Amino acid sequence: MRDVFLSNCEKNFIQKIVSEGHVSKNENVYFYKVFVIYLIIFFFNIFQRLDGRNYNESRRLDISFGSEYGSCVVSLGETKVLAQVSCEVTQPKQIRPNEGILYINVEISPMAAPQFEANRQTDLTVYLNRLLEKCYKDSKCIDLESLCIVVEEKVWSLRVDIKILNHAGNLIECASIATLTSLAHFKRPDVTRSGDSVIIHTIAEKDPIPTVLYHYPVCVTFAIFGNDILLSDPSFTEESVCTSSTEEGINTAGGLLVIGMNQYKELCLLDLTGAALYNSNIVHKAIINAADRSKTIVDLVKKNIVSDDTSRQKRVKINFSDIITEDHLLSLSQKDLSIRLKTYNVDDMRTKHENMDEDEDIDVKPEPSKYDGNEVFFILLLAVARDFARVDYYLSILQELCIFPG
Amino acid sequence: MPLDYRRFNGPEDSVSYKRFTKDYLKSYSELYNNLIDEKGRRKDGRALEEARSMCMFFARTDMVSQAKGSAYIELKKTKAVCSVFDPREIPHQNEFSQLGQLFCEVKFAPFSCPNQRRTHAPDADEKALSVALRQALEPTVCRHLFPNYQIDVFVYILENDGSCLAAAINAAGLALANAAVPMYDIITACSVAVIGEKMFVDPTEAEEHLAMMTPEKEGTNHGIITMSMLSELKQVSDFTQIGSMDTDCVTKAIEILEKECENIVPNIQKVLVLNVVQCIEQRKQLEEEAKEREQALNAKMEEWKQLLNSG
Amino acid sequence: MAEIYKLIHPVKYFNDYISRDIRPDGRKFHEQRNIKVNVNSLKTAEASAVVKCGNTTVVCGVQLELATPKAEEPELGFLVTNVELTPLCSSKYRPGPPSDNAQVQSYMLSDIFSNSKCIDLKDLCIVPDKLAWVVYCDIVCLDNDGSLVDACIIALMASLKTLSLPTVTYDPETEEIKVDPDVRTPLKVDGCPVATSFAVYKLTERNILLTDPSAYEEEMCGGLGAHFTVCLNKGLICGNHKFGGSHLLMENQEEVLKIAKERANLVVKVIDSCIKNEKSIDK
Amino acid sequence: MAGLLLSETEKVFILHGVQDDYRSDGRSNIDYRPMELETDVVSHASGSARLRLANTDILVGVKTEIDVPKPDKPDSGRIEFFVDCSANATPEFEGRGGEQLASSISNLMQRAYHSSQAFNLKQLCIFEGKQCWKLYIDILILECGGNLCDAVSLAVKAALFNTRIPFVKAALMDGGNVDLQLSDDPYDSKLLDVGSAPLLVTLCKIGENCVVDPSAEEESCSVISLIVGVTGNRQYYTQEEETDKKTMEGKCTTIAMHGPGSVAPKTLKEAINQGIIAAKSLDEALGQALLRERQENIGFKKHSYGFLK
Amino acid sequence: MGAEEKDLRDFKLQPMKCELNFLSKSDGSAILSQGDTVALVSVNGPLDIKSTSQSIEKSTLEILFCSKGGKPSVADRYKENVIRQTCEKAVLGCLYPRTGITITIQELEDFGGFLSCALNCACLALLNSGVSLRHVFACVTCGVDEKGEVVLGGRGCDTQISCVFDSIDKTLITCFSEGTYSEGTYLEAVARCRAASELVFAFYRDVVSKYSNAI
Repeated sequence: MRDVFLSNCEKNFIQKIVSEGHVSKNENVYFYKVFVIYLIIFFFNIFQRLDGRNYNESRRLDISFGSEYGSCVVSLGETKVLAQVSCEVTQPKQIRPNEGILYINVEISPMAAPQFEANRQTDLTVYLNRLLEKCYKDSKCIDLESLCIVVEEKVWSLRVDIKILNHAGNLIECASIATLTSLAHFKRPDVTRSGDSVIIHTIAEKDPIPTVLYHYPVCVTFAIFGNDILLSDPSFTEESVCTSSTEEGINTAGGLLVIGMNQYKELCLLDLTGAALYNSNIVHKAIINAADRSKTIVDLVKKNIVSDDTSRQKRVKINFSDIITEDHLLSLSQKDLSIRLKTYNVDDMRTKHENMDEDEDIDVKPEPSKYDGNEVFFILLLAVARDFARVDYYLSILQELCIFPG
Repeated sequence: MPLDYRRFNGPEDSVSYKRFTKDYLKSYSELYNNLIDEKGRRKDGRALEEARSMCMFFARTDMVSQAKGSAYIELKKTKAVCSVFDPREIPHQNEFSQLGQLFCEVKFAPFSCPNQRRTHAPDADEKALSVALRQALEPTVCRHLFPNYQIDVFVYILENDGSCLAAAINAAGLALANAAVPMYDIITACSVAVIGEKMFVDPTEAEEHLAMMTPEKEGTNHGIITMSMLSELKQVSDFTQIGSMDTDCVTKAIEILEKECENIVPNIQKVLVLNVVQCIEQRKQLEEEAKEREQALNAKMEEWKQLLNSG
Repeated sequence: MAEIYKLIHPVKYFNDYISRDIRPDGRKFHEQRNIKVNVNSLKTAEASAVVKCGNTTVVCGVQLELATPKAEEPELGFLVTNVELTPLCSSKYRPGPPSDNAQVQSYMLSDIFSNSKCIDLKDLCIVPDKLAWVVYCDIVCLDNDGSLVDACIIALMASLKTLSLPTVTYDPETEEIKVDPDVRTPLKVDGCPVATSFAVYKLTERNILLTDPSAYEEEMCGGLGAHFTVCLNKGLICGNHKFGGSHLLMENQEEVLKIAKERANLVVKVIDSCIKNEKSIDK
Repeated sequence: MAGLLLSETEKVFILHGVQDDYRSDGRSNIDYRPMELETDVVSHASGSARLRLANTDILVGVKTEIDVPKPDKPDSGRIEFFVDCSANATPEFEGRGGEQLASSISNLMQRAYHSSQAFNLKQLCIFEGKQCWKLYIDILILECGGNLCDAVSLAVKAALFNTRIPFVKAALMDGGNVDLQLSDDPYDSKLLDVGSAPLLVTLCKIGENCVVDPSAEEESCSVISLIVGVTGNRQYYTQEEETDKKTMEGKCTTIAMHGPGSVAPKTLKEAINQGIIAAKSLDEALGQALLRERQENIGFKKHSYGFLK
Repeated sequence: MGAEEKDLRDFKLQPMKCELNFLSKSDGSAILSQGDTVALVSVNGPLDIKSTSQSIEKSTLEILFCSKGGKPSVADRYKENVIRQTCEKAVLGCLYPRTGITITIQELEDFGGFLSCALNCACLALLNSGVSLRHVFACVTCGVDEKGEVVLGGRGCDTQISCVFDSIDKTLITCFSEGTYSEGTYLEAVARCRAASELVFAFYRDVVSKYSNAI
């Protein structure tokens, strides 16, 4: 299976919701065929993005640690990345005899998405690898000199393995958070030198040493729409829309913008494509946004590591099996959710719900969210949506619905 | 060198223990004296111009059951196996090629060389031998008979005690014949090592090693020549020389090799004839068995017929 | 005629034989092929063995090298086994790096070998943390006609049993190494693991076990690793492998173990008598 | 050569020309086409040369590095050849097309330089068993117009002639390590003795005769060619009149065959002789050109041309 | 069967935890923990693959095993082969000719018995993906302790025997072992694994019914 392509119709649609404040009646007709899409356009006034987020809103960030030091799974919405740091003693490079070595390796297996082939380097892999290298190696955030054991003979070589488990957009940000977290979390075995020989202590013998990080850089990604709209944390669809060009050439004003920044709001990396290349205003705007975002991310990462450390000291077993949750299993049906309304609260919902119950055919069911209790999900099953004949009826209900929120 | 993750690897810094033995480095003259005794005979008792083809030659076909044709050759200690497979379409080729192609690969077993362990990845030596083997075989195979197809010839050298290219060519010639690939002529090959005035026909590994070393006296000839011939057609299909020698020496070597290549032919012929005889015998036996079975069947049929007729 | 039949209807051809209680090569179900062993035929290797089980031919060559032991295990030497499936042994293999199949065979071999614990890696250490032997065992397949692992284990064990290590003197002051190849001590080998493969063929209502299957029989019974391999060392099982293929019933298993045991005894006898022969010739 | 189609009569014409030792472009059978050679074209390399023979364009750079000698040859240096057949030489090299040719050329060069009588590796030794020079010879094929082997060997010899190796003093320290002392003056360097370095001559068999330096048309008439590597003569490469007037006979350092055909033993012998004669004249011409070039260099009168400067 | 029932009471499998559809982009996925060992498996397919690896009779299984620490090794290929052969038997490949089914296994935590965990996880992921199966399979590992007693789960034992059984006849599909053991131990271990496989099948049923309730 090769790449998943978006239809022009889909592309245009997403363009429209993001870039225009409203959609005229005539254009509504253009999307009439795809009912769900039609709906969303109708609702454009109450949300800004397909999944109901604001321009500036990111998906939920979750970090969980494995049993070993330096292994973590980071999930940003549905995007999931596994990072593992390992270390070994090697000979240093000749030009830098007193520095350790940092090696970053990104792998995208068919697990991430079916279009990827096994054991094959794609452009995306190389691009991602290079970005992470720029962000963590070239920014000199790691004290490589502290990794030296014997000058010109023995140094620690750290290897960060990044495995993409699920590719649902914004890999760069997710992978960079994973890299940062695993590096910050990692502890290497202690070493003592006695004369010529070097003794490596196991973790049981001596407490391991954490890696020294001078600063915590994070890559933040923005999708650019219509020349001046910035979407933080773009989803897979948003990414593919803003980087592809449509036949009509509407989308020349799109592009991805990657900003690497540390918690002190210092810029470490800038990767521009598309509109960002010629529009300096948007870059400025993005940098301001990125500063806040990177601060929150780094704070979260630090907080997580600290709490992990304290629970480890209490000898609580930490293991990846903690990711598996029962309630997650029960809320599985939400995973295919395509539309989320933002400004709804449960009370509004209830009144409306009674309304809907009158008609059994309508399969709009509210359920408590696994993300946030106050928000409400709408599951619109496409099977019902295909029932074009009832379009007007749906519209009338939905119209009513949108009068309610303030 | 990146680590080969498809195999089990030993430690990176391992070295053969032979490097630490007393007689690892010997002087040139010492080595030379080791090769030849006072009577001018070589270590294994041969005269200088005597090849191993006469007494120390062993060859057989049908070595590998899974291959179309195969052969095994032993020149005293040098051992080579060769197998030939059915023609197959040339992979990754867009253009039509009028002539069939030969794909040759010569590989040394990791334990085939006395002093160092061979790496698994093909080294320059193996590549050069593969090219030379293809060069030697191309003129003898009727390549026009299988256009756009390729025949794979694989040679594996189990033990290298000199003249491995010659052994590889001889084995490949036998295997091709065994696989019933149409050929113009029997192909044979032989090599000679030149050290000064002396010519070691069909050299052993030690002789080859010395011939490749720099002689003490400036300007002496040294080197190795391998030549393969189509004996009936009197054509040289491959000629490789390395070292340093003057024209007279080369000319002389050519003459010796020409003779020697012809000497091997009867050996090869004998093996092939044996092969044919075996085939015929096998066929005969199979036919007889079939006949027996047919008779038995007929008898049974008769019985049934009688049974049917009777009731 | 028979060959064409085999080409066109490989399954039916096989079925015809099996349902008549005989195998295509004329063997009975539990009959194994002849085993021929020849040790020390290669002079360039420290120890070597050529093994033929029917048509399957493998050559094992052992080479010795010296290295510093791993920092984590300073008292252990190294023993590296690799199975090489050369392109010449079957048209299935192409030249180049080892295929997945070759890697699986290599792994199975080294797994069985390390499980049997017949060689103590401590014996291979000369000076702890400084110097140890590296024993490279390369097993080359010249002709693959089924039951490859069985033949490989025989070749490996036969060559290891003839292996002897030269004496090494190591000077801790100057770190100088001296090797005397004339004074040798034989390597201690404890026991002798022997593997026996069985192909399981599911004939309607009946599961048939074929001992020591040929390449064709293996293919018919499910391919790569689908046959059941039992490995015995001194009466103890040191590995059994079966991956997919036809189901194996409980009652078959006892039968399998019995045959494997008999064969293990036989193979050990073959190897020992072969080594004895070789030694008597040497003298 | 792809795209070159000759009719039978054209082939016969070429063949007759070769028979009469008068080829279609006016050369005799052992004549080369005109060549263009310049040395010291790459400032970063220790030695370099560029050679153009008809349409074949070759750039050779020599790099030196300090390395450990091979354990079985403790007193010699090392030399390695790398040939790069890039796709801009000819479209056929695209992808992995040039790889085989490249490895066969580098292999041929390695074999030709193997004998110490061709190139003495002992002059690269710094400290026996511990340190030696390693020469990396990078051969870049800029344009491929046939007869690559000959051109490569000429360019390599010229580049080696041009190579300067810094003087290094080596002293054994305790602990078995070698201390190297390099002079501060970058011009404090020595030249290599490359007089006897071999040249490769490709002899293309057309009809019963062999020709050197075949054109593309001639190449398509032949099924087999013979490559002979012949040692050079030191005399051609020094200005000093050697008192020892003994003319050194060219020796074969390597012989190989290329092409799908075969030859009779008699032709083989003749071809080898012919190759040695051709190599001798070629060697003499090369020596003169290189000496002249060096002379000009010393007097800063060198008129440099070519696209690389 | 009396003896076996007693065994069932005596032995407990390591606690198992599972989540289906863990990954949104894969056709089927499962994450499974057995004790402290955790595996993540994704199944994609049937989908279009290279023409060279297509088979006209059945769909081709492509197995990819990713260890946690990056570098591939020979042992990974072996594990891939075990999983491939076992799944090949279970998947009704003849329904999807000329296609490929990709199974990717990611190691998350290995505290022993990873291959057994990966096999069970692969089975759950196959169930989740909706690929037609002949039968489901369950892998159970037994350890042999110092006294020569057979222990289910067998964490920390040098000698381990793992068996895979199918859900229909409860016959042996795959088995592999570590260490040395006697014949009797082997037969006992196989019998115990077979009894314990019932528990695993029950667990499968539980997970799948919960999942289907959720939808």
